[in-house]
Amino acid sequence: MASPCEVLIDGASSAQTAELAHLAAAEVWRIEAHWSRYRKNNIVHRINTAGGKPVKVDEETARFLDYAQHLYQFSDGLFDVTSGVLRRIWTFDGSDRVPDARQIDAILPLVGWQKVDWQSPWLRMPAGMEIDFGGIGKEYAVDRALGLLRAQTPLPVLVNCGGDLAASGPHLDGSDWQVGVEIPGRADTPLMTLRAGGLASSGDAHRYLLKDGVRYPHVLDPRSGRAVTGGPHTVTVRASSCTEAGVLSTLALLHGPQAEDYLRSCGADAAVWW
Amino acid sequence: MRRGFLAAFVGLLLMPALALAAPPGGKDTPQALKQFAGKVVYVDFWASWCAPCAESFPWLNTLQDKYGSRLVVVGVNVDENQKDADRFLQRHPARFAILRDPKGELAAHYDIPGMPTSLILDENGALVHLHSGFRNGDIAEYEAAITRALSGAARAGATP
Amino acid sequence: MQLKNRRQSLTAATLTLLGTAAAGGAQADGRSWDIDSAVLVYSESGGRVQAIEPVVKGTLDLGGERYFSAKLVFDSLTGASPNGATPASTPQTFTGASGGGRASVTPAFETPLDDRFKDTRVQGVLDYSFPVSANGTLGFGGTVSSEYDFLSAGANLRYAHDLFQNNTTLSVGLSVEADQIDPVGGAPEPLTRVATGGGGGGDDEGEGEGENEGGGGRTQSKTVTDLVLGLTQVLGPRSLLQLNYSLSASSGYQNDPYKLLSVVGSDGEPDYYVWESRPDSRLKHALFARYKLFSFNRDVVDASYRYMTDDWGIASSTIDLTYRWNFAAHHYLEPHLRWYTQTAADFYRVALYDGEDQTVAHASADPRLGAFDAWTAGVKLGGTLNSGSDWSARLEWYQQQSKLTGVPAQAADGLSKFDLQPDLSAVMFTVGYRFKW
Amino acid sequence: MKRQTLLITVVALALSACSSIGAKPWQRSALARPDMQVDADPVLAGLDDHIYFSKEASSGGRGFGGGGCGCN
Repeated sequence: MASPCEVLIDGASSAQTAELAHLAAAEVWRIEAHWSRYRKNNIVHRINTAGGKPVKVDEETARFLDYAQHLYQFSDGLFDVTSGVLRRIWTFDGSDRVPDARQIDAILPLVGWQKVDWQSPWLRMPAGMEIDFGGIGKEYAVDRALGLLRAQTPLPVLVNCGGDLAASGPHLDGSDWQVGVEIPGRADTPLMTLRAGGLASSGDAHRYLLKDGVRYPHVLDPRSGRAVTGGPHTVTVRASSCTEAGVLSTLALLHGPQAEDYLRSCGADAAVWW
Repeated sequence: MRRGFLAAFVGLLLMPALALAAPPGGKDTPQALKQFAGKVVYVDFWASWCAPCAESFPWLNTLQDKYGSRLVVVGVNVDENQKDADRFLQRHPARFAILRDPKGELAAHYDIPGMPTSLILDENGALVHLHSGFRNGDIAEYEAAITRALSGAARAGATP
Repeated sequence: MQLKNRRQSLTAATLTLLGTAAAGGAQADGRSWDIDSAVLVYSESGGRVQAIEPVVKGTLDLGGERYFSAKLVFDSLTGASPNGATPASTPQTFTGASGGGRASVTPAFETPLDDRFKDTRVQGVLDYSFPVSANGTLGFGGTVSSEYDFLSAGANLRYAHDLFQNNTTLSVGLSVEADQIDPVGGAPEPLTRVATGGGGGGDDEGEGEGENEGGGGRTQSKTVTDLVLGLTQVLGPRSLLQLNYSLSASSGYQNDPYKLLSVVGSDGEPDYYVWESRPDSRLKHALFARYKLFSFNRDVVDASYRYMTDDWGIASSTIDLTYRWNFAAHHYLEPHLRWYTQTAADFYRVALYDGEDQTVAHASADPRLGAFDAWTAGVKLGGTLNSGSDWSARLEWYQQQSKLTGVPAQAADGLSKFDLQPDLSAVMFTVGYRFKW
Repeated sequence: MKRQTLLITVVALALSACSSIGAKPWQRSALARPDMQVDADPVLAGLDDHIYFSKEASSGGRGFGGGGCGCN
């Protein structure tokens, strides 16, 4: 959630925009504080340090875990909130230190949503496992922020956190929002239009490993513990919400070379850059 | 005297009739809708004081997701003052374009028979469908009309 | 899972996560009742009638313009109302029939009242209306009203048709009501002498013959049929006009079993009393016109005129004006002025002269059938709470000025020493509360 | 006979005139207001009708006139 967020309101005064931007920022920071794994005093920390004991979660986290459960089934295990521990063996610093099979086999027992006992609102996770909402936490925050602003003004609003964004409706004159998509290694930023709903991009833009000419992007298959290679650089999806767009773009990347077939099978409104 | 009185009475009744004869509305696309040329447009006339209009918004909001960019949904608001429209939109958010028509020029152009009234314009702005009122039970009919209009557009090779 | 609905399940799950799904489906068409309740407190000056009338009405929107409503009215009346007799120079004694057998003594020079008057009435109304076509609405309803000496049951049927894009509405309504009257002690024979028992006014040698203890006949009944033809015409975006013609035919027992008349000598003093007598049918025609205007883009002017005439010789005019000043977004002040005048029934008499009770066909001294003007002036304050429910409070004064008619010429001088028709004035206070349940 | 035809023509003219007097469907903002409805406050109207029915000789006009009470 490190990327900066911006709020655009069509036809609002700068004072009103500033006020609503502050409201949106507060919501994004609230969710950041609530679920960031870098903080010591939030629910994720309590879950990850429960050592196998059951933890009672709050209503919002419970809803998110229900969603995680649904995504795990929807993606046949590709989307797994317990895959965070893989970062212990994978550090995407542009170097060539790709973990070997022995390291992967050692960490795999700590990955797998099916190992978690989730009976809302009680979560019991085997010791050593960790959950991480970073996968779609940012897109969820964008949607929540937009929801708050939409309740405050009927004017068209767009909330953008580092390229993941959501809009309440088209401009006052009925035209779509124009969104520039950053593609690493390309000078131009291709334009995509967004009328209403969410837009999210996933890609190996910033973090990857390079070994023997093979590019290992920061896209890890939780079932194999390995990076998915041969996939597109960037996938951008439009959907009814930023969260849904984020899920589809992440899953598309996780399908590597078959990214486009996967998107078509989901009927996703997407653009793929190889 | 009685005859004079009767003539006056009849005259009194006819006089307002002449003053209000509605100007004939031409069938070409009004200026405000020209910006959507090339797309199939679902126009919904609504107002804050019209109860069935509020019931139609949740369904109107799903149209954009359901038909994507092939369909433009436009809510034409005929409230005289903007404050009423804004208050309505606070309670019933619209995820589609809103056009203001405070003097009812667009409404008069199509001489809409009731509130709400929905029109479908094909990609060159011709009126292909009109229905007035909104009942949740008739949603299937409304969507059938949209699909017909869209397939009409697809057949004519209009840009998706 | 077939691919297409896999995607829909994802979209649905996401909306549930974001809570928008809940918001979207919020307006499940759960049935909700609109409850309209009010309490009226009516109080006449001079210890006359007091009434407290709570009402609650529930309307259920069944969707598709179909509405079911149920109304319950309670009405508790206390106090006294004139029994029809004229004042006398000496105290008068009446064995009131309306609430127990105790005799009541009216002091000299005062209007005799039937002060054993106590009544509790309960009325239930059910109604259902639904569209029968794109512009036609049918409604029917039933009502039952019961008090200790009166039972009434009625049914009505209404049809309204909208024309010219709802600018014109024609309506027709028919209502039939059957009333059953069981006076305490039976219905007295009209124009027969009232048994006074003990020192009635003046010396009444004629005691005994033709006397009637009031032990009259069996239960009495009457039926009332109403027909209303209506036209509501929108005159413009801010105003409308309503025109109604109503015909009301009532046949059967019309008398008020507790009302009587004094039979006076030329000195104006009562010799004896007879029970009142009214025709056994009544046909009323009424024309009603009402104009409503939304003015200053904020307030509502409501003006109406009613003209009524009937075959009892009564003609009345009513003018009703309210101005609703919406001085704030959710508050209004509504001053109200009403002017009413009516002529007397042909058979209305303040009193009868000796022997006239044998010659007149009908006679009644009920002030309601006399000639009078009446004023109502008041103000209503109301508002809407942020919960959406509405409250209102209304305070009104009602004043009747009677015009003396029906005085027998032979006793006019004698009677002139009495106040034959005391004016009536009353205060009405109503509070209302409407909410969704 | 002439009088009837005259009356009928007047009524027909009146009704046809009605067809153009009025408000267009989109101009009904004021007419849709609760306080502009013909039966704006039925419970209060019912209470008034009852009081005036029991104190005066006329009734109804706005709707049915039946009193449904002895009202003596």
